[in-house]
Amino acid sequence: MDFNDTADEAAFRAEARTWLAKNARPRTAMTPTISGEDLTLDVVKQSQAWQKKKAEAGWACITWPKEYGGRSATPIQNAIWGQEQSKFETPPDVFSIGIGMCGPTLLTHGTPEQKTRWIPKLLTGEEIWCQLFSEPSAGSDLAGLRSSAVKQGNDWIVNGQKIWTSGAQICEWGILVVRSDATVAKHAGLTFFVVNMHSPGIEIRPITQINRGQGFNEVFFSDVRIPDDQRISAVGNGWAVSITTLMNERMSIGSGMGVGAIEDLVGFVEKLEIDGEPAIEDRQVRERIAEYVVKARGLKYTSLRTLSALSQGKTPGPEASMSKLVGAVLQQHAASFAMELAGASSALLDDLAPERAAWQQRYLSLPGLRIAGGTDEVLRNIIAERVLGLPPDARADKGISFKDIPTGPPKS
Amino acid sequence: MDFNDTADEAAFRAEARTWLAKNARPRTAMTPTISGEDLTLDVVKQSQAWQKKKAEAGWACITWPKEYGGRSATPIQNAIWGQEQSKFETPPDVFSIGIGMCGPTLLTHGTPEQKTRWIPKLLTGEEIWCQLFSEPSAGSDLAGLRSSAVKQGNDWIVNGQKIWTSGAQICEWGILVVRSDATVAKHAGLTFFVVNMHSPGIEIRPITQINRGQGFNEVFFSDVRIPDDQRISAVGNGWAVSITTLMNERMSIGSGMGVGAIEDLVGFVEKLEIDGEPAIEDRQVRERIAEYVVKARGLKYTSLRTLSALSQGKTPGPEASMSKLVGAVLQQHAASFAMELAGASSALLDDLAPERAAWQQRYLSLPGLRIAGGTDEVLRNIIAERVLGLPPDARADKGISFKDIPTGPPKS
Amino acid sequence: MNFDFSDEQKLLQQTARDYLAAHSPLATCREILESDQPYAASLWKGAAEMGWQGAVIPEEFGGAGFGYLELAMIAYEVGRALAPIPFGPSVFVATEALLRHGSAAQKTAWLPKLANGSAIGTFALAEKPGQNAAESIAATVKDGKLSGTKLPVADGDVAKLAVVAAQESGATGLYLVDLDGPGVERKTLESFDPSRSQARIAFDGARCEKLAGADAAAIARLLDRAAVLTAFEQLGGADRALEITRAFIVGRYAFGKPIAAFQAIKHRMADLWCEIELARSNAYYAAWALANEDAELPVAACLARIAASEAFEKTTIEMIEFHGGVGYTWEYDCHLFYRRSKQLAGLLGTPKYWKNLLIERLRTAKAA
Amino acid sequence: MNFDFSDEQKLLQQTARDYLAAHSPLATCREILESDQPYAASLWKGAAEMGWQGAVIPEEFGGAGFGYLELAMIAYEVGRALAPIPFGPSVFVATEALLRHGSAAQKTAWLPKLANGSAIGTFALAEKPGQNAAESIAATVKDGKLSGTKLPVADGDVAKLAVVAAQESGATGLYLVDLDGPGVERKTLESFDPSRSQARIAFDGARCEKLAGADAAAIARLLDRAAVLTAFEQLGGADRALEITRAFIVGRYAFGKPIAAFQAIKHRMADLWCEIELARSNAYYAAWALANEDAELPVAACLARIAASEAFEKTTIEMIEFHGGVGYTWEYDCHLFYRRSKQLAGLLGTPKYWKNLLIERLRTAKAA
Repeated sequence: MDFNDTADEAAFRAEARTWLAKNARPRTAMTPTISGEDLTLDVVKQSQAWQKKKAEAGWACITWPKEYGGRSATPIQNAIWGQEQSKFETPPDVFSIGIGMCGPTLLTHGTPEQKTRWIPKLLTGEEIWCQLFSEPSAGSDLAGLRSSAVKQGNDWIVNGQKIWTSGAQICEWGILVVRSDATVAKHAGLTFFVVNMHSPGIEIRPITQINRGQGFNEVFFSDVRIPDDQRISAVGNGWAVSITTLMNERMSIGSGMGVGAIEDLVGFVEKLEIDGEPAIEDRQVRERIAEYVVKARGLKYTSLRTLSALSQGKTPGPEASMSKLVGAVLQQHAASFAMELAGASSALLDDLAPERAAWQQRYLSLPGLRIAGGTDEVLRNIIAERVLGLPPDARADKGISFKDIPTGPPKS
Repeated sequence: MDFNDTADEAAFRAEARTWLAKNARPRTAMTPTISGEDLTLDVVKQSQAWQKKKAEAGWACITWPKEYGGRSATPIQNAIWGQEQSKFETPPDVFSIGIGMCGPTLLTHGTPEQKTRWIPKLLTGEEIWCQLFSEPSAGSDLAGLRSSAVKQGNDWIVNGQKIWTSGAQICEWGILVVRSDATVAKHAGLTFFVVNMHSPGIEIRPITQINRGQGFNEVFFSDVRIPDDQRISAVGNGWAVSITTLMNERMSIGSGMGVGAIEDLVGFVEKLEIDGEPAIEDRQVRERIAEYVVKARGLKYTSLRTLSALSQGKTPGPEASMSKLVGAVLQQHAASFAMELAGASSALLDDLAPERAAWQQRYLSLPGLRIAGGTDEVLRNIIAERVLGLPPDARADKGISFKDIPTGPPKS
Repeated sequence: MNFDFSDEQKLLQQTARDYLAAHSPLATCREILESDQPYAASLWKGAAEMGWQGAVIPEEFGGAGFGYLELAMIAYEVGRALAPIPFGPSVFVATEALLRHGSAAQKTAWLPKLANGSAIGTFALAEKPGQNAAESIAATVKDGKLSGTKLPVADGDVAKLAVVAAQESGATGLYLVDLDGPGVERKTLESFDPSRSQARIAFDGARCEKLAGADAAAIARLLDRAAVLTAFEQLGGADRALEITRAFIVGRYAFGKPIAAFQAIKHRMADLWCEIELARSNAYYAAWALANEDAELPVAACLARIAASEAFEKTTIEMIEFHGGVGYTWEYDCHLFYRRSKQLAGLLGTPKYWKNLLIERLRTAKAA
Repeated sequence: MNFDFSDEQKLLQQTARDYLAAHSPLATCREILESDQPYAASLWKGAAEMGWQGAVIPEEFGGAGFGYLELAMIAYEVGRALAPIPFGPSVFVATEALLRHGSAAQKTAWLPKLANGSAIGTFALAEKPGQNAAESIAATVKDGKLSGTKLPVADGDVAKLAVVAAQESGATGLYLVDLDGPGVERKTLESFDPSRSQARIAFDGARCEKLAGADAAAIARLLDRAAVLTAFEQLGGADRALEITRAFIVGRYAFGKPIAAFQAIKHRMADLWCEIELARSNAYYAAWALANEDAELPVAACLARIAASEAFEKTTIEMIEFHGGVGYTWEYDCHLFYRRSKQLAGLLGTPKYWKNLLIERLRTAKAA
């Protein structure tokens, strides 16, 4: 057990740090990026510029194969790069979906032609990608999606509605899973595509979140044409491809989450007085925060264990599911607790509130985090079934064709 | 809204108090009766004597009809009687099952002959009753029971095993539900009997609990004969009869539970020092106890609301289920917390531990309370389905005959 | 013994519910949330016509002369509707303060206006984060002039009358201030629940009148009474949130069945129901103690306040989670409840504050 | 970077597991629980032959000369097996105290006996309920004589050597006492977990030797080290309890399917798994800090201790609940875990104590 870099790791870290020092300013204050920020075009340009700079120097998507512009780096090297980059001021990341989910999915399931066609521009940031999976009636039950694709000559005609698509307005491409056959079992009738977001028939409407953010969109498809060469993997194999995306999604949402915000509580209560007494001397405050910190640190060290496993060539388990499951609830509780400590001021979303209402903002963003990329309930099922090997739920949608699955209360 | 007695209630209370004052000593110390006490014959005799005395004066089972020895009292009067009796030293009660469950079941489903035959001696305490419902393979899923009854002439021949029978050794009679037909759906094949516990073929083995108590028994039936006139309600109607018993059981286990023990915590931490400081000044201690008290008081006031409902002729809802669900977990947490406060002494079951290890004893008895008369999980289902009207679980045992229901992992 | 509201009281409650169903659907709350209006003025007027603001104000002062059980029922319905009106601070605190400590002149001057809604009252105690108790405040009164800054003051931007906690020659007291008078500077603040407004009020030698006998102990008693009534408002919100959630999960299908059929959701719904029922029982008990000026009121108020605050918050958190993605959208109403639960928990001292008070009071009760 | 145990360490662990599977099935724990024997003497001897008691004792003193990561693995397996031997107090505390503060003579006198198991060590700090820190103790040493009563002392009735916390001329220190010497009166007490024995020890001018440099700060450091190793023992117990529960709910059928198929149980099993994984990660981190004498040890020890204690207790509570009725019987093994989790949580200061310590140490770390 050793937390220190090996000679190779140390060399790699030095190389990364040197390049970063030359190309970015050291980070001053921790600026927590709240989920669902609005994307200004300016932000997008900065983000693309930074991505391009990294790509040219070989520091973009470093775990990806050299042939596509990566450097075939190890997971450890990737973690080291992440640690070093986090010490510098970098523009908000508009590539998390493309690089975190779309890229890995294409690399796993795409043909060589498809990889050569899309990966390089994805990696350089020239083209931004989004994900078109969830539907109003298919959230946790993604495989219950209803958007349809019908083959017409060499094209597919897609109709339906997608939802929760981040940054759809700024994207060139999206990964899309739709139903190509409603007469077979639900998981068997799906097919996976790459769709150009400028295709005729696509309409994008932003969704306003409860925290007033507009990070997500509804995307409507009316007779959208997708050439067959943009199909990923075989017809009817869409579910398998989607799973690859979802595993990567949970890993990126879950990874090393919330630890910072939790330990901020210590600083918060050091400054705060409750009815004239220092909050930090209040044992209920101390013990509650201690309980939060224990969980937050546990998550942090778990991600290090995962990294060790990766570096030993093991495939990542559902630790990422745990990280999101535990981390999101933990942060919501912590935000609620901080608000309670603030007393009447918790009713403010004003700069006059403690920490300029940062805890209130978190309390408004975290419910989304508990839902995005798999609700708490979905994640518990995953852990129970995949880790503990417990039996699946009794299913009402097994062994019948999709069109016969109940989708609402019986009409009476 | 009025907590004071009406004139009638006041008069009744006075009458009860007068009689109690003449026949019992005022209670000095609160002696919490821990579930699963061993029953010595001496205890039984005392209990029977007290019951007899009450019966002769018309103070036994006062809500039961006059014709069977009760006084057709109202629920409010019953509550007043309970409040007054609790102020006096009375012997441990060995009739809770008979009076709390068996009696009401007979009064609801028995024939006039059956009532005349059994109720009076049950009421006077001359005959003690027990309940024979659960089986090793049928706990939460009571209707999955396998003990069988086969008609032979005018008798039924019963074989099988029952478990969790309180006080079986000292009982004259037991209420018994068994399967009379395994070829129909599980709930349809049950029949309800009264069985004499001295019948040939009955063997009783005490069960030792984790707190070393022996309140429960296993009861084995080998070709036990039960005359048909001891059958309660129709053949195949056993489930409906059992439900009556179970509702009464939950009400008696749940009612007004744990409030005392919880508020004892205040006194406990007033005496205790933690590392030289008074525990009562520790805000974590205060707030934790406050949270417990809020729940305990909520339960207490809920039972009063139930009483009001009863007195207005409404049938009791699932409040009793809530009372047991919330109360048992609450007490387990409180016991665990008290042990933590005691520090290293929590590892003692010795008189040298605080409160002579009363909290440790509670921690060892409460898991049983969470299971007896319906596990937490069963109670949550009851509340979800009966109160909130949520849909039932997907059932794997519906619409098939009992013998075809899976009872274990597939043999491979 | 009868631990329930009377048929008359239930009838009054039904009338209130019908009125709010017609005049304050959730769309009304949302309208205030999304607009710059601080509160629903027409609803406020209507409520006054129903006699709600003046519920416990004697008829001689233009009130309805109801009792506290009736007011509790009204509070419950106001909570159920998430009514966007400055009800609690005006009715539960300001009005109460006048009724218990106002001189004949003060009552005559203010109660009729509070009753008919032409004046809104509020309560100003906290001056900075973490302040729940009146003891530690800094605002001072000298020669009938009040100075100090209160932050935040619920409805402070729309109120006409403020009941302000301040120190005068070392003693804590309550003072009436006409907020339209000189020496008062108000600033509207961004509210966590924009359907209820918040303000900062700076007093610079503002004219004020002392409320007789409103010392620290009296302030505590006043907060007890307000806490009981607020508990009913919170309880109403929790009940409504649970009902909406129940309806949603029964109609929402996943994996071929209603999501309400999944134990993961069923059992947590059952837990929420228990939580709310316990809060209801505690609130009823406290209402009885309030209506009867019973010695149990101080303890009962703590129980009601703590239980209702936590039941409401837990319900709103699960409400969003069980709704899934749509529950996180501005378009759905979940966040109206999510915001309101925090807004009400922040008034009158936090649950944490009341928990410590509860233990203090239980000790006193035991010692007595 | 490698945050995992080495293959050699895992091999050692497997050897320990195999040995305990053969010599300490749960029946062995039950045997001690039900008999008057204070511990499993033959198992204790066997463990010594495996080199466990002397794991970190240098070979010159008859130890195996392993490192702390190896000892952590052994502690984990001892916990998994609920081994009924006086392991922790002797190996994690008494032995550690000697290694860090013993003179050459003291080491020579005691370490070989502790290593070969011929002497059992223990640690005596608490004198009354609620005592976790050494600061508030009353036992005193004067002219090499110790007086005072320790209550309770884990394994105090079977130990030969006690490391006793006491005051000498106003300063807290640690002292070695031969419990078979004069002036020592021991009484076996009824134990909550009878597979581990408890005693009261009254010292009346008992001869004692000071451990050099074992001041209050040193005692805290000593407890940190013991807490990390105990966390592994607790983690082992939690893992085993979860495994047994998992096997049971998969085989137990109700309503026509395994009860493990009900979300009410599935999801709580998932929560337990998370709880245990977080405890494991905290324990691993603390083990690394311990093995490397890293400056993070004080914080890491708190994290490991708190997480492991709570994960173990929660798991044992659910273990009984998910077993249903049989889980509440003496005959089933659930209560062995239920008891042990409380026994281990009571040693070395409660989680509550460590939580306050954690915040104190985080503040210091931030300030530094």
